[in-house]
This record gives sequence, structure tokens and C-alpha cells, in this order.
Amino acid sequence: MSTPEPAARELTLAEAIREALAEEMRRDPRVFIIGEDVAEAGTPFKVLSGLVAEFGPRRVIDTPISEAGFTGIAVGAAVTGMRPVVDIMFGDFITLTMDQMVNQAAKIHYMSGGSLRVPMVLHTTLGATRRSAAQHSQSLHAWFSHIPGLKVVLPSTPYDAKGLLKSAIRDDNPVAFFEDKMMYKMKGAVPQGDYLVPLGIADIKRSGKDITLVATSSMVQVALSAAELLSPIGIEAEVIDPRTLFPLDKQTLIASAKKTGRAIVVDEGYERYGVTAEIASVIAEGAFYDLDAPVKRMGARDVPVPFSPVLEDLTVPTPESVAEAARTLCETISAS
Amino acid sequence: MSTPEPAARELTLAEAIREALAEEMRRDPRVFIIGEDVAEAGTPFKVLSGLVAEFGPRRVIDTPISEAGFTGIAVGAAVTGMRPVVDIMFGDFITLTMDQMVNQAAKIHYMSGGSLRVPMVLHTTLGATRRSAAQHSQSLHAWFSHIPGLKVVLPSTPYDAKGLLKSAIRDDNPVAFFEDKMMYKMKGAVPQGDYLVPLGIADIKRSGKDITLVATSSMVQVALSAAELLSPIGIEAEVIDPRTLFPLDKQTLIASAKKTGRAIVVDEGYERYGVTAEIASVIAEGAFYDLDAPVKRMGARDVPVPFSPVLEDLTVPTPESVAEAARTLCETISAS
Amino acid sequence: MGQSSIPVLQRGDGFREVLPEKWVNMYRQLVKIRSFEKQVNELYLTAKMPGLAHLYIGEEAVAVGVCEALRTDDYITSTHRGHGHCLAKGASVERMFAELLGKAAGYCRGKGGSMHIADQDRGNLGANAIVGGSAGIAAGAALSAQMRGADQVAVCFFGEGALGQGLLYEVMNMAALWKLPVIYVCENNLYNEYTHYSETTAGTVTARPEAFGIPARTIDGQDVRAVYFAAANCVERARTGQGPAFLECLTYRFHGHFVADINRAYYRSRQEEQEWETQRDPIHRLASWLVEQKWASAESLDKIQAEVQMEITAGLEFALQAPFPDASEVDQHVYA
Amino acid sequence: MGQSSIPVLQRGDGFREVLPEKWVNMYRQLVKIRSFEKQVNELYLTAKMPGLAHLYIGEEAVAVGVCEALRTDDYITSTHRGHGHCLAKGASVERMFAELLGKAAGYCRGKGGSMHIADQDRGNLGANAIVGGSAGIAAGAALSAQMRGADQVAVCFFGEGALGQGLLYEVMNMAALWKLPVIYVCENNLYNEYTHYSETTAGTVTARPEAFGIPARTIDGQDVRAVYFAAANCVERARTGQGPAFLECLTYRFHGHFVADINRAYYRSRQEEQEWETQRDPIHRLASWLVEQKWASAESLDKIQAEVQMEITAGLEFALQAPFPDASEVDQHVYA
Ligand SMILES: Cc1ncc(C[n+]2csc(CCOP(=O)(O)OP(=O)(O)O)c2C)c(N)n1
Ligand SMILES: Cc1ncc(C[n+]2csc(CCOP(=O)(O)OP(=O)(O)O)c2C)c(N)n1
Ligand SMILES: [Mg+2]
Ligand SMILES: [Mg+2]
Repeated sequence: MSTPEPAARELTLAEAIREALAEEMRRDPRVFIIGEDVAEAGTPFKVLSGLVAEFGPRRVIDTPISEAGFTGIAVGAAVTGMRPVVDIMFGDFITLTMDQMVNQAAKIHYMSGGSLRVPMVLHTTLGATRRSAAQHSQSLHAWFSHIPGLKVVLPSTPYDAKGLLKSAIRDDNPVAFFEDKMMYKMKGAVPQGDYLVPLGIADIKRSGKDITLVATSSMVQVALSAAELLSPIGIEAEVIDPRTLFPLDKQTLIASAKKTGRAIVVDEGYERYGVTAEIASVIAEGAFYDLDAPVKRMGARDVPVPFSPVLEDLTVPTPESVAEAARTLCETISAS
Repeated sequence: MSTPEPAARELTLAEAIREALAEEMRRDPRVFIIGEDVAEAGTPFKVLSGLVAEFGPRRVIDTPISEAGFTGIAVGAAVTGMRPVVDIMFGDFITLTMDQMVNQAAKIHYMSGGSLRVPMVLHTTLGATRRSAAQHSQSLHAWFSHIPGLKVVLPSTPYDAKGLLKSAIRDDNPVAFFEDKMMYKMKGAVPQGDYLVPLGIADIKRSGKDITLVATSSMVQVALSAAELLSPIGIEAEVIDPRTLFPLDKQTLIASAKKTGRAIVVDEGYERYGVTAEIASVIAEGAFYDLDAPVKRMGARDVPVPFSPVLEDLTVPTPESVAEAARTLCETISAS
Repeated sequence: MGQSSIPVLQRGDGFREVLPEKWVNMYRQLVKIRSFEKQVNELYLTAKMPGLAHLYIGEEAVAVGVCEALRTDDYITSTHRGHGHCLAKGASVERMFAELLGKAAGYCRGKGGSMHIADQDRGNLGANAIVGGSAGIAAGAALSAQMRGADQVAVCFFGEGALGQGLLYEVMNMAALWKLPVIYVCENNLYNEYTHYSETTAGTVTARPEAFGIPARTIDGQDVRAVYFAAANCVERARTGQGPAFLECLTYRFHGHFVADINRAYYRSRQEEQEWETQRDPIHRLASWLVEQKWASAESLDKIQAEVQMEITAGLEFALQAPFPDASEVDQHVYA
Repeated sequence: MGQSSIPVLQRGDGFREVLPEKWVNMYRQLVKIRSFEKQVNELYLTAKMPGLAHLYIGEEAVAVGVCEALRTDDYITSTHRGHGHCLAKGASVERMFAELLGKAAGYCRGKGGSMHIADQDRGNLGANAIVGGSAGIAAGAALSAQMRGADQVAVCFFGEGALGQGLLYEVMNMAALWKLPVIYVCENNLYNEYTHYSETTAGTVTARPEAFGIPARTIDGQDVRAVYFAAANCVERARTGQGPAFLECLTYRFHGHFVADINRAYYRSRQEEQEWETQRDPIHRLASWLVEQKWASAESLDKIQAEVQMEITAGLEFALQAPFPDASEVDQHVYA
């Protein structure tokens, strides 16, 4: 576990993101931010508050409501020597950037035989339960994860958020960076100054021997809470956060599943044809001879996110539902 | 196997599609076609040739090069009583329709509490090896398969193409319909007149007892050819075509894997976070106690599709590579 | 420059002999929207409403002036700031409050919420939380009417922020080419969230539709009479096959971008707000005129206010008492 | 209407004292593109080239006139019909042929092919197989130059079909707002594939940029002098911080939409083709003028033709002999 000593300073996840951006912008004049209401407003989530005061409106650029357009502009800026960070307010709006991200950004390096590069970050959100309904609550990170040429990052703690964002900005490829908007106020220890969390290394957030819970983004907290519910009934869950969906640290996931013999994958994207499918099949293949039960997948319910709180709360995995699934899985009689 | 008696008339897949459209347009005045160069040109693949002559330019509508715009127009027409078929020339261009398909078409029925419906078909292509390079060779059907509210259809024979397209047009939901452009000239028996192939029913294209090959679209032919290579060495492969990715006929897939104890999933989409992951994990979970080896996935190589033939041909599964994988898998010592 | 060939939009003098009752009814509608929205704000401030809402206070004359020029079977598409459009098109206060509270009696059975209210019986194809997202839907409804030989028209409401979305231009081009009976109503309230529109909008607003040969006018959106006359003229043109039109309505939201946008000084001055509130209130303006014309007395207008307030109170009461949807509804209406 | 405030584009009389050698060099460039493309057609017809190509024959004066007004470090973005742009910006015939044949010596190591040639050393950011797909990239390159304090400009070439793509309007708006040094060069060759542009384009072409306050002119794209003067003027404006400009170049492709589009009578008449070929050939036109001015003799022009032909023949020979990329390259350049 790469978390720092408890004495360290605490920041919210939003503050950690902001600090990462500020440090990178100080370090490298090529880094700039572009998006809707990113300057004075600092985004509706206030994640970027104050950056325009330090870096000015030429490096924190407010745009028209033109997601495709300014993503395309970022691609062009990246190809010609800049390192843009594109802010897409709600992850649901990546629908509008798919051509620029997938047909352009992801492929330019390859199509040009390695001569052009697209060092850019698409910074956006995911996550439901904000009572924002179907067009403002999706977790669409599976789409980008499917595409060769893109990297995909999902931090789950303020510490990881800062270190991963710095790595993403310094990466020479287009990187999609998703934050759960429900996590912005979450606090955690964050060292002052420069440190990197490399892309492609999973983090074991809790050690355990009975079952592996692979969880992403805010589902890491859900899994950790589930682990707390399980401990008193004698089940010690190992909680693993891949942190990046591509590159995916298959080894760490498989090794844990081999050790525990049981695994659940928890992610807030739609369950079908989503992230849980990839990770579950990686584990099912890699730990085939050591699994005592089928790998279980827990994604978001396969419905457009409903507005009504009584319905919306049924669509995402909870500590209780994960703990219950883990308990059931641990009762499964070993196949071997 | 729902294929008709061999005496039946043969059509190419393109002709089967055209016949399905013509019959549905005759049957139902609400059905119309909208897209680029669909009228006189009948699309660059000539799939729609002749339709404008029968139905006129008011029902076979040539558009500007505005994929998002005319997809949105189709959504509006569908909500108000029409049944549009939207033609998107290359599947790579669905990138431009994602907002209209995913945030609008897929969600309107649910968001309106069931009061509005969006009966439309998005008709497009997939598949590489046409030397068309990275922006004209993708198979992006996994994206739509991920989205609740959409159905996704991939025919593999002229017979299925006609029957599935008619079902898609009569469905009250938005349906994405993908054809491999390399299959348009493939011939097969197609009955005259009306018949439907229901959405959600897999088809066993070949029976076998030793290994299950789940394959989609043109990969069905690849799997069938692989089966022919395997038969002489004593391996009888069962080839199953899910035909629709949503609804997915999990039962048929799982039952076959339980019977054979081994499975390979072959699909032309990028392998990672794609269709093979979903189907493999459905089988790995559903047939867990009966599998003698891990489920193997064979998707497109995880690279932007290269132009050079010597490279492009390395990116898709072939009869030889599938047969080789099957042979290896059958040599695996049973785990139980 | 084809400007000279663009038809000129008349002020609609042929409609001047509107009956006094119609103006009084418009007054009632303005007041209803105002009172409804005040109540919504109250619900938010007292934490009785899940999620958020974007209030229409200050902009009422646009929705009312336009919708009074429509028939019940004409279509509208609406926005995130959509309560006014819904009410002006005839929606019931009860079912709207029920929707905002996530209740099963709501227009969308609680599944849509503030940003997705649709009312099929009155041609309201739904609010939309994607800025500009309904531009295609409105044009598609117009195409559908044209194809069915109906003489319905479609109105697309959107904020000036939607001028940033490319979809709008794609669709205006087709609307002009095909002479679709669609009317674009741009509610220019000067702000895209927290950014003044002059920072996001090059050139003039009306030059954009005019570039496609669509006639356009800028009108005072605080004067319901001006809006009504202009809209009636556009509707007549559209209904008689003369094609699309565009109205830029100059207006102002008296409240924040959404209910929680309370400290606004960083993006607009209190003085500017006060000028609009005191000098350009659409309700005061119509009231003075009605009294001047002797078509209403101050007392009769007070009586209307009181009646409306009773309707609002009763509607809210109904909604507060109404039950939430049953948990099983979460899986309903994903597919038709 | 803000039309009156749009700066007027001059014909560029300040550039009239161009040296005879420069005109003669442009002649060489025109001939080079013509000969290259003829050879490409031949490669297709003799089945020596994988895939397809979109020939630039007939349109040469646009690329040459524009690129002669640029510096080597200025940027261009190109289209599916991009060979002419590449050559005009200085690409080598050898490496272009190598790319078209999928050889490792090609500009993209054979990975890009006809529709993706990029030439970083000469500021060519790449052809693009997505219609309109590079509008953002060009503007982004211009933003990048502006941010870096460089005085480079960016030219975005596109066909009139790209006017259908919303992205273009999103980007023109930002280019105008931020006074980006980007020049939009619309090659209006009258056809979007097989559809006349009048069926897809409402209003006039130049009214569209003008709506955003971008000055625009329609010029004779068959007259390289007219193109050069107009482009030089736009470049000077852009380089000196006066912002974007737009040129509509009236031109014609003498061949089909792509090499296999041979029977074209159903969408355009042979007579129309002959009129352009005989009366509006850009090469003949420049040749006559050069001879008239006594800046070249018929013999000296013949000599240029012969020299060019040798270069083409040698380039092709090189490419035919060159090796294909090694199989291992398929996995290279996915990530930088
Ligand atoms: C495509 C998209 N991008 C961004 C947003 C976030 N957003 C919601 S409202 C809004 C501003 C809209 O301004 P305008 O269209 O003028 O409408 P107004 O709120 O002023 O009525 C933005 C940016 C969104 N909902 N959709
Ligand atoms: C987004 C997109 N839609 C459709 C196509 C298919 N397509 C390729 S070229 C073309 C016509 C382009 O016309 P125009 O822009 O005028 O260029 P021209 O071919 O005339 O040079 C079309 C529709 C594409 N490549 N990209
Ligand atoms: Mg606004
Ligand atoms: Mg053209």
C-alpha cells in the first residue's frame, strides 16, 4: 500500500486535483486547462477554483459549450507541443467528444507511424446518487478503456488523485481521467510537493485472505466498508484498486485471486459489456485453477439512472450489497 | 439451426438487407431511410441500390454529412410516430452519434416513465481487412452493447440478416444493426417474403461436443472454417452465433459450454473491454463447474487498424489462429 | 452572400386583433410559472426536493408568448430550464410537482425529474439535460409531421449557450434544405452558466440561422406581446410550408443558474440584476398594459394571482402526499 | 446583423510583385501533383496498390496556391483527398508512394496509407479520413502557436461536404473569439461523394464563417494566382494577429470520388466534366499565362513536365522495391 504516513497533511480530493494541476502548471509552461466555466467559476464542482488567479485566462481557458470543438482544439495543441488538460464537466458529455478522442487523439501516434504525439488529459467525472437523473449520472469509462491508444485513470483517494494526475499530465499519450463527483469532498493525507503515482500499478487498499474485492473509484470505499462488515463474521477481504483501467495491472489482480480463491469486481459503470466484464474475465482466465467460485460482477444496474431517490439508490453497489455478495460467495463450496 | 432448406433461393447479404428494407417499407408507411448517399448512390457499398426508385426521395432521404444531426432527426421522427432507419456509412462514424444514440434515444422511454418510444434502427458497418486504415475499419459495437435502452444486432448470414433486420425495424426500441462490410457479397439461402428472426435467440451454426466457439458477425464464418480444420484432428467444435449482443441469449451459450467444457469467444471488436470480455465472463460464471479450461478470448488486436496489408492481416482472428487456439485449449488438462 | 434572398420575418400584425381574454390568460400563465418556480426554490431551500432545479423566473414571457401561438398537438422540445415551457404548453401543476419530488404520479413516474419532464398529450417531447441536445429531436418531429401530411409545427427552445453546439448547425442546415416546420426559439438570457455570452459567442446570434437562409429576428423576450406576435408569424409560415424560422428572445434569469447559485457577484452585478427585475419584469409589463387598455383591473389581476397561488398550493400538497414509485419500477421502461 | 463589422478580405495586391521563378515553381508543383495522381490511378487499375485513393486531379491549384503562401513551419491539416496538400507542402514523392503501398519507408511506416499521411517536418499534421475531423486540430495548432508566441499559422483544408459537420461551426466560433491564426480553405468541388452540394448546403457557403465574424471570400480555385494572392493575404492577417479567415475555392475533381468511381453518369454529366477539363484546367491556365508573360516557353514547360515525370518514376520505383514493415511493427506506436 502506497499511502503515506498518517501524520501527513489532509486535503479533499478536489484540493488534491487542484494542487496537482497547479504544480504541473508551474513546472511546465506547456500545460494549460480548457473547458466550460473553468476560470472564474472554477467548474460547478469548484475543483479548479483559484487556478485562473495564479495562471491567468490564457492558461485557464473558458470555452463556449462546445465539447467536441474544444477537445479537437486540445488535440491540435497537443500535437504541436502543448500539454492540454481538457475539462468535460459531466462524464455523460464525453458522448460529444468520442470522434475527437477515439478517431483522432487515440490514433494519431499510430497512424503517423510514431512521428506525432498527443500528450493530453481529458479530465471528467462519473458517478450516480446525486439526483441528477439519466443524462448527468453515468460512468462511461468503459468506452475509452476499449480503445487502443488511450489510457484510463480512476483515482479513489486524494493521495492517488494527485499522484496519478501528475503522471497523466506527464504522459505522452491521451489519458482520460475520471473522478467520482461524490468524492470531491472526501479527505485524505496528501504529501506536499511533487510525487507521482505511476500508471499501471494496482494498489492493495486492504489485505485479506478470504476474498478479493476489486473496486474502482468510489467503489473502493464501498468495498472497504464491505470489508469492515465482513471482518466480524470472519471473512477477511482483500481490497484492490487497479487505479488505471489501461494499463491494467493484471498480475496483482490475478495473484490476489489465486491467494483468496474468490473474487468480486465492483465498478460504477453499467454492468453489461463494461469494466467488470473485462476484469472478471482476466481473473477467471488467470486464476482459473485456483478459483473456488465464479468471479462475481457488480456494476451499476443496467438501467438509465432514474431521478427518484428511492429508485436511484437501487442502481449502485453499496457496502451492504457487496458484503452480502461476498458472504454468499464464501459459502460456495469449492469446485476443486 | 434455423437456416432454411438448401433448395431455397440464394441472395447476397446486401440483397437480403435490401429485400428486408423493401418489404418493411411496403408493409409500413412509417418506415423510411435517412443517411448520406442512400438514394441514387444506394450507399458506397450499393446495399440500398434501387430503393429510391421504388419509394422515392421522400422515403429514401439523402442528407448532408451530418451524422449527429440526422441521427437526432431520426430520434425526433421516431418519437412522433415514424420508424426511421438511419444509415451510418462506416461504423467508425458512430463516434459522432453517441450523444444522440446514448443520451437521447436510449433513455427517452425510461426518462419519460414509459410514455415516449423511440422505434428506430441505426444501420451501420464493422470489420477490417479492407485496407481502409484506422478510421474506416473499426468494430465499435461493444459501446452500444454497454448501454441500457439499446439493442444490438450482428447478423452473420443473409438469412439471418433479412429476418433480424425485419425484427429490428418492428421493435419499439432503438436498435443498432451492424454488418461486416466484407460480408456484403456473401451468398446464402434466403426465403422469399416475410419471416422474422427474433432478437435474443442464439443460433447453433454447427454442432459439436469438444469445444464451443462463440462467434459474431463475420467471425462466424471464421469459426466455421476453424471447425473444419479441427474436425480432421478429432476435435468437433460447436459454433454458436448469439446474433444479438443485447438481448444476449446467455442460456444457449452456457449450455453449450457446459456440454463441451471448453469455450473460445471470437469477435472483431478490440479485445480489451469489449464483447469477448462480456461473453467470456458470462460463460465463466454460468458454466463454472463444468469448464475444463479457462474461456479464451479472441478479439481484434488492441491496436488502431494499420493500413499496410502485412500488418492489418495480423489484427483479426483467422480460421488458422482460432483452430490453433482451440487445439491448445483442448490439450489443457481438465481442472476438475 | 445570399442574405438578400432570406425571407423577412414580419412582426405579425395580422394577429393584432387578439382578444382581451387571451391576453388575460397569458397573464395567468406568466403568474403560474412565476409562482411555481418560487415554490420550487422554496422546496430546495427547505431541503424538501431531491437534487437541483434551474428556475425560469424572469423568462416567463418567452414560453408563454410562444406556446400561446401553438396548438395542443404542436410539438415542443425543452431544456434544463424547462418548467416554464411545460406549464406554458399546458402541463398540470400537480404532476409537475410530483415529478420534481420523484413521485410515481409525476409526468415521468419520478424517473425523469426536473430536467426530463415530458408530456406527450400536449406535444411536449421532453426537457433535455444536454445543452442543445434536442435540436435534432425538434427537427425530426417537424420532418415527421411533414411526412405524415399533418400540419403540426415543432418549437425548439434553447438557451443562447446551445449556440456552442455543432448539432444545432447541422440541423438548421437540414431544416432549411427540407423546409421543415420547425421554429428555433433562442432564449438569450445573457449567460451560459457563469460566463457572459459575449465571451462565448462570436458575431451576432441571428447571423447564424441566416447563414442557412433561415429568417431570424431578435425580439424583446420580456414583452409577451412581442413574443406572441413574432411566434404566431413563424408558426403560420411553418404551418403553411414556408419552412423554419428563428427567434432570438432577449431575456434574463432573475435567479441563479440553478437553485444553489446564490453568490453571483463574481460573474454578474447586483445592479444588473436589479435593473432587469425592476424595469424588465414581464409580468409587471403585461399587467400595466392590461390595466392601461382597461382589459383588466388591478383587482382582477390580484384575483388571478390568488387563484394561481391556490392551484400551486394544492398541487404541491398533492405531490407531497403522493407515494414514491415501487422499487420494482427501477427495471421497468428500459425497453418498450 | 454584425455583417458590416466583418473585415473585408483583400485580393492581396501587395503580393503582386511575385517573381517569375515563383510562378514557374508553382507550375512544377501543379504538374507534380497531377503526375503523381495519375500514377496512383494507374497503380489502382493495375491492382498494385492496396485499398483505395481519392484523387486530387483538377484541384491542384488550391493546394499549390495556398501552400506557396506558407512557410515550412506553418501547419496544415488535410483530408481524405490529401495527396495534393502533402506534395504542395513539400513532401517527397518517394515516401508518399511508399506509404500508399504500405511500405516501412512511407511517411507513416505504412501504417497510415493514403488517408493519413502526415509529415511533421513540414508542419503537415496529417490527412484525415473523418470528414471535417481536422477542423479542431487546425484551430488547436493555431492556439498552440499563439500560446507559444510563435508566428506560425495553420491552414485547415476541407471539402464543401465538411460544411455538414457541426464541429466546424464550434471551432470557427472559438477561432473568431480568440483571433486564432487559422485559415479555413474550403475546396468546393461541387460534390459530396455522389450528391451535388446544392442538395446538402442551404444558403451560401461564405455566409457561414461570416456569421461568426470571420471574413470570407469565394475565389476561382482553378486559377493558382487568385488562390495564391487570396491565401497570402489571409496568411498575413493571421500572422499579424488579425485572426482567422475563410476561402471558398471553386474547383472540380476531374476523376471520380475515388479511384473505383468510374461510372458517374447517374450523378454528374460527362458534358459537365468535359467543360471543366477543357476550359478550367489549372495547369493549362497557368501555362498559357506564363507563356503569355514570356516567363516561360512551351519548351521550358515541357522540360519541367519531363523532369517531374522522372521524379515520379524514380519515386515509384523506390517504393515498389522498398520492404514492408516487419510484423513486429503492428504493436509499435500504439503508445508513445
Ligand atoms: C452538452 C452539455 N454541456 C454542458 C452542460 C452543462 N450546462 C448545463 S446548463 C449550461 C449553460 C447553458 O446555458 P444556456 O444554454 O444559455 O441556458 P441557460 O442556462 O442560460 O438557460 C451548461 C454549460 C450540459 N448540460 N450539456
Ligand atoms: C464523418 C464522415 N462521414 C462520412 C464520410 C464518408 N465520406 C468520405 S468522403 C465523403 C464526401 C466528402 O465530400 P467533400 O467534403 O466535399 O470532399 P471531396 O470528396 O469532394 O473532396 C464522405 C461522405 C467520412 N469519411 N466521414
Ligand atoms: Mg443562457
Ligand atoms: Mg466536395
